[in-house]
Order: sequence, then C-alpha cells, then structure tokens
Amino acid sequence: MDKTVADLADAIAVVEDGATVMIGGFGGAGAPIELIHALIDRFRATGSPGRLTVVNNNAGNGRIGIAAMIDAGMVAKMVCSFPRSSDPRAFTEKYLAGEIELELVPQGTLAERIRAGGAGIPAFYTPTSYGTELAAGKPVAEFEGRSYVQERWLKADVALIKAELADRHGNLTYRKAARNFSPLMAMAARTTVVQAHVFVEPGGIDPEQVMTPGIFVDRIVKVVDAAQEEALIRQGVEYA
Amino acid sequence: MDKTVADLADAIAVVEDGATVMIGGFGGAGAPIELIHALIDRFRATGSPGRLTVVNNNAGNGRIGIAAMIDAGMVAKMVCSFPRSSDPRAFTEKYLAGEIELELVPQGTLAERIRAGGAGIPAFYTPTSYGTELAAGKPVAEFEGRSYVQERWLKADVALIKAELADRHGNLTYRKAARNFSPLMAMAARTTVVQAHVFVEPGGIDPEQVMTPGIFVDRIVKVVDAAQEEALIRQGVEYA
Amino acid sequence: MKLANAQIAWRAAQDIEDGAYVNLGIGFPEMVAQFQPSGRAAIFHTENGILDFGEAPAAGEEDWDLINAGKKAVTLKPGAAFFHHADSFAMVRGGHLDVAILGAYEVAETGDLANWSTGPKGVPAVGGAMDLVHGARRVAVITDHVTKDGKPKLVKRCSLPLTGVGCVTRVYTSLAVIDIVSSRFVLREKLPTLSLDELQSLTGAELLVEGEIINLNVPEI
Amino acid sequence: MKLANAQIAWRAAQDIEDGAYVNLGIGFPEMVAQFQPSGRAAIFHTENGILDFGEAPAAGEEDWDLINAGKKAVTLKPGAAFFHHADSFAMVRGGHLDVAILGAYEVAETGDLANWSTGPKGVPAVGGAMDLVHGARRVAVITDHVTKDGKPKLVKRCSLPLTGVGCVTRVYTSLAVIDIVSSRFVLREKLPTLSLDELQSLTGAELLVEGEIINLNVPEI
Repeated sequence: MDKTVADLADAIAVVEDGATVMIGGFGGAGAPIELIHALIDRFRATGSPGRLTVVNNNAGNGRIGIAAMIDAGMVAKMVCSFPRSSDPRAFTEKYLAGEIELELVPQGTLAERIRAGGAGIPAFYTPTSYGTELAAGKPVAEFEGRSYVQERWLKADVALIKAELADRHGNLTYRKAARNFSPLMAMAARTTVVQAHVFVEPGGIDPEQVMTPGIFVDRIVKVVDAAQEEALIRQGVEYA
Repeated sequence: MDKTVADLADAIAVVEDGATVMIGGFGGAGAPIELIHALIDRFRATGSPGRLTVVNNNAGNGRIGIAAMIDAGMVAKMVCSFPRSSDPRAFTEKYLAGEIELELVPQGTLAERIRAGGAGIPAFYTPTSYGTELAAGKPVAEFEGRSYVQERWLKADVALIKAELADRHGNLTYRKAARNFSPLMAMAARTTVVQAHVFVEPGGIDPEQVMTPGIFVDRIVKVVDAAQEEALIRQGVEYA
Repeated sequence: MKLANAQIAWRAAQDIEDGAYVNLGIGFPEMVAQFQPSGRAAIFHTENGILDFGEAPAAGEEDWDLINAGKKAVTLKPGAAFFHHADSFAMVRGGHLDVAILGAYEVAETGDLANWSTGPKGVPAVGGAMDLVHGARRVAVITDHVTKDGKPKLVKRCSLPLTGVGCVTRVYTSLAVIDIVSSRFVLREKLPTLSLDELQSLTGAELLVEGEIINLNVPEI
Repeated sequence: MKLANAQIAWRAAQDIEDGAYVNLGIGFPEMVAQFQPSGRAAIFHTENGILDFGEAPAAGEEDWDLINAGKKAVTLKPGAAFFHHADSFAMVRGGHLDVAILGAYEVAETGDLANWSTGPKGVPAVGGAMDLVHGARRVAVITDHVTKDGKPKLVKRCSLPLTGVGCVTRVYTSLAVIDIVSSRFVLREKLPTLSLDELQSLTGAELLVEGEIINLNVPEI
C-alpha cells in the first residue's frame, strides 16, 4: 500500500467545486500552506475549485494561506470560531460586503463536532453556548437539572493537513502545537490529503507514537521545506 | 507538584463503600493487578470498600484481579461489554445466583460513554444497538433518515490505571495494547489512581508523546515489577 | 457436499482488496486473514486498539500486552499503530473500515443480523458486535448455510435477539454466496453440485436470481 | 483611585493554589501568570493543546508551532504535554480545570457573563470563551469596575450578547473583590479609600455584605 502522490497539484486534485474543505492549523501552527497555495494555483489556472466551504479555527491572516483563498474568491463560506487575526482584511472585507457566509462556532464545539463527524456520532449535547445567541434554533435538553444544547456532527469532503513525519500507509505525527485540529479533521473528511515534512518507512514511527493512524489518511505528498504561516506573515510575504 | 503516594495501600485509600470504580485493561492487557489486589487486601482486613460498581470491558478471569474482587464479595454490579473469559467462574456463579447485577454495554458504546463522561458531554447519539434489546427504554432519534440511540455519559468516583512511564505531574504512557480503555477512564473519574512501571522526571516523557496528560491523574504509585494478568492466569496463580 | 470453514474463509478473502481496512470477528472469521490472495495485503483492525497486526507469535514468544479482541497474542507488521478504545471505535462507527466479516446465528433477508445471544439463558455478552455492524462500508457474514440441526440460518426474519438492523450486505455460506439487496436475498454463487431447488429448500427465505449464477469454486484446503 | 490592570491580575493570582490547572483568557487575563506567589506553581492550559507552558521566549527565539491561544509564542516547562483540540476541550468542558480567569464587558449578579460580542456590528468572533465558562470549577472575571465612560460593568442583567448563563463565581475589579452567591453580588474586599456607598454607586446591582469587608491591599507594581 502506498498513499503517496507525485506532487502538490496531484494531491489537491480531489477538491471539487462546492466542496467542504477542512484545513488544519490554529493560527499559523499546522497550516498546510503549500497545499493551500496549490489549490489557489489550480483555481487561478482553471477557475476551479470554487464556492468552497472552508472549516478552520480562524479565517485567514495577511495575504497568504486561507486569506489568499478568500482574496482569490474561492470561498463561499467559512465555518470557524475566531475570524480575526493580526491582519484579517481578506475575510473582513468580503464579510462586510456580504460576499462570504460565516458560521460562527465556539471553539470547543467546533472541535467536538469535527470529532463526532469522524466517530460516527451524529449529534451530542454540550453546555457550551446554552442561553446565548449561538444556540438559537438548536434543540436543548436537560440532564440532571442542567441545560445543554444539541450540536450536530461536522464532516468534510476533503481535509488538508500538515504533518511532521509520515509513512506511506499514512501514519502521521505532528510537530508541537501544530497538532491542534488536524487529527480530528483527518477523521472527519471523506478524503484526507497530507503534506508531510519527513517520510519514513513503515515502522519508522514507533506504533505507540502514531498520532493519526493511516486509516484516516488517503493522499500524502512530501513537502520538505514547508513554510510556517506565521513566519511568512512576519516576513511580509503575500501570495497574490 | 507531586502526585506520588507512598504505597499501594495509600493509593487505593480513596475508594469508598458503594463507589463506582473504573478499572483499565482489556483482558489481561493493562489490568492494574497490584492496585486491585491492594483493594482486596483492604476489604479483607476492614470489610471496606464493598458494594462497588466496577466498570471494565470484561468481568474478570480466573481467580485474580477483578475475578478475585467478585469472589471476595466486594462487587455489587458490573458494567461491561463481555463478561466471559477463559475462566469466567467468579462472575458466572454470582450472576446466575442473582448475587451480582450486570449492565451489558456494547464495547464501542462503553468506550464512548466513558469518553463523554470525561469530556463533559452528557449524552450522544449512536447507531450502535438501534433496534436491539440493548436499546430498550432509550430515546431514539432520526438524523438524515437514519435511526440512532441516545446514550448517556458514564463517570466514576475512582479509576484504577496501569501505566508504563509516569512523571510526578501524572503524565503517562502505556505499553502497546495495554492502552485500551485507560486514557478514557483517567478522564472520566473524579480521582484517578495510577500504578506506573517506571518513574521519570518531569520532561522525561517527550511532550509530544504523553498519552494521558497529568491533569487527568491524581495519585501515582510505583510498581516496578508489575504482574501481567494473563501471564499470572497461565501460571495458575490465584489470589484467594 | 459443503465447504469446510477454511474454504468459506478462503472465498470471503478473495473479495478483500489490497490495502483494505478490515475487522474480522472473534473466532471463525479470524481465519479469513490466512487466505489473502498473494500480492494483496489488507490492514487488520482489532477493537482493542491496533491497526496492522499480524500472525500469532511462536509459542513462548507471546507478549500479553499485544493481543487481539479475542485475547489471542498477535504480532505487529511494519506500519502498525496503537490507539485507545474511543479512537478504535471511531474507526468502526465512523465508517472508516472497508469490510467487517462476522459470524452469525441468523441472517434475515432484510439484512438483520443475530450473532450475539441465543436467548435469555446464561450470561449475556455482546463485545463489539453491535458496533461492528455499523460503520464498515461492507458488512459480510461467513457461516454454515444451516444449523447443526439442519435448520436454515438465512431466514425471513430473525427469531434470536438482533445484533443490528439492516446491516449485512453479503453472506458467504458453506453452499453459496448471497447478496442482500433491497431487503431480499440475491443468489450470486452456489456449489455446482447443488441445484437451485436444493439450495432454496435449505434457505428460510426466497432466493432471487439476477443474471448468471456463478459456480462457487473453492480449492481444497 | 483604582487598581491598575497589573494589580487586579496580582490580586487574582493570590487565589490560585499551588498545582492548580488554570486557563487564562486571551489578553489582560494572561497577565495573571506573572504574579503567582513564590512557592506556588500553577499549570497553565491553552486551548490549542498545551499543558504547562511557560513564559514567552526571547525575541528571535520564537517557534511559531509553539504558541498559545492568543497566537503568542510561548515556551514549555518540564512536564508539559501536547494534545489535540478535542482532548483540549475535554479538559475544559469535562470539569478538569480548577480555575478559568476571563475578561468581561458585563457581569450580571446572576453570574451571567458577556465578553465576546459588543453587538451586531462588525465581524463576530467567539473563540473558546463559551467553552471556558463551562467546566472550570471556578470561573473568575478580572475587569475594570466601570467602562471607559464610567458605566457599571457589574449589572443586574447583561445587555450585551451572553457568553454563558450563571457561570461566574468571583469578580476581581479595579475597586473590589465580589463573589456571586445565589444570584447576588456579595462584597468581599474593597479599596480602603472607597466607601461602601461610593462603590455601590459605581455598581449596577445591589452589593450584599456578609460579615467583614476586607481591605483590598495590593502592592505597587
């Protein structure tokens, strides 16, 4: 079994118009910049994939990554907890102009909904957002005298993930706090596409230390000198 | 911060009469035999703790561990998925005599209920057991045309856990498939008691490789030459 | 004439693709792993938290922290991974397995499966059976075509307590290979020595025929 | 006369036990970490998956894969751990944190908190605020006692969109320390230079007094 693909363009070829795309990362940590930019390249060359729903904790920063996707006009909707950043122009402008939809989800609920999508749990109850406007229209229930909101699973057509180590079966590790949403998104997407920094032979990751088992991974591409989003932003890099 | 305690007797002193006790392990892998036997010693010496509800995948094997707890008459109820083993006499005799209660839970539902208990999710929906007698009396709901059963979280007063590495903050690793239910039970118990094979200084476990973070752990005792339950059973050992 | 268990397992193994993620139920289904066609390597999942485990170790080499759901000692293949029970059943329930192959007391033409309880006597035990019937893309059963008393195991409606509703998609028996399509048994393959009428008389619900019935040819094992 | 932000943070830090698991909200609450009494070491949790992180690294030494929820670079203490977002919020929602300390636009005597939205204008953002107000054993707020316009931030009922209902248990302000007990503000400490009447006039709901009011004594910082 070999899930590696030749290059970035091949890796992201599975993303279709109108797809829901989960993108790993929290701020710059774990952002799969090269996969995102390959998706933008394809959109610029072919006009596809457009009308995307993007799931990420944030809604882009500066003029690279998800922000550059929004600038390019590929994103119809963001599902996120915190669409602000040190330079949130891309999302803010489109949002205030009514050109992009926003589903705002509390961060823990976002994580749990994605996990539920991956774990075959169609709905769960959480205390989070009870009594607030973010619970409007959602069923509520009482357990042991406390009130909870029913939340639904969140799934995706494709997840884009940045890993540290990978083998060709798709076993992954993540670097430090770049882990964040990535193991959950890998579970919740029909097709999980990974850019990995270092490739090892199967067995090269201690079986006890695999963070995402290969069953959750479909396509892997090697990106040796992966950029770090936050570092790029501080260098003033723009992908435009 | 130092969560280590002096000895096994001290470690299990927190278990009270009538408590719900989650015990890690699947078959012999991960069974915290020394903690269990310390609990039995205390019961024999003092008559306490009795009337326990024990949560484990199984219901004991042979004449050691959970089976010996049942033999000793400490267990009022088992919550498990598979109360059979190569030598299930202890549970079978008490069950058929009506002397022990059984809550039979599908294995994946058991794992998810325990995780939910640890994660503050009071209830969730699962396809598992829909239309079967194990769903009797439980609420059902339909999502996207498919039917699901509502299951409730499962929490415990105490969890007894066997770890491989531990530091005094309670960060843990597990050996091979001895992991199974232990990380979940550590989350779901008010007090988590751990026997660890090897102690390291804080930082001695790579932060990326911590399997149970210390926030889920309360009391740790060093058991250098921990026995393996299956190995004991094959040697014919009885704790009676 | 009927297939031996090993031959049923062999037939089931032929339908497992290279690289498929597979869970084999405890007992008879575990035998399927022995008969993968050469050039194919499935990745086996066990409920207690291992992906890509291999054969049993030599006697005396067992590590009892390295076991499968049947509590038998196993080994690891390169690329194996350990995980906890909630992640393990996320793989099951979340639809990540390609195939689950299970034993059966009864299979109904509706796809209902009864394989965990023979009734209220004795100590009930369910394990992961009720989870495994949900989530895998294909849930197959391997079984004798009839009980030891000669009664059909493929029935119109199950009489024993259900494991799951409408979950089975294919049944490999000692006599035939049968798909479940729109709550009906559709015969795909049968032993060439057996007439359709004979097979029907051993089956508790109507067998539909759509197109050719293939001869169920299995090597001696 | 009122306390500076650093002094409010100092006062809040005095109530954090040695070994407590603590989440500090983004911004002003992060300052609390600087004022732990000597001999005590709390363990700080950040939503993006770290326990036991430490101070910011020196300029130029940042590792941008090692950040806190405010996206600021941090360092690790010995005994730190990384985990994914679902586990991180299991710690929050599951009641495993001892204390969460958050900022506020408004706190009601009912314990309701408004700290995420100033209304329908602009781009809404919630982050982990709605999760953090549930689960921690103690949810405390640090805040100026009044807004920049001099209006009370401690009110009878919040006028801004809620973050959570009945969740706050203690408020550390620039003038006082106030507990919320049975949906009422109970004054525990106040600046000695301020009369109870003056404090009441700056507060939007009645301040109850139960026993002695302690002088809120905070060092110059």
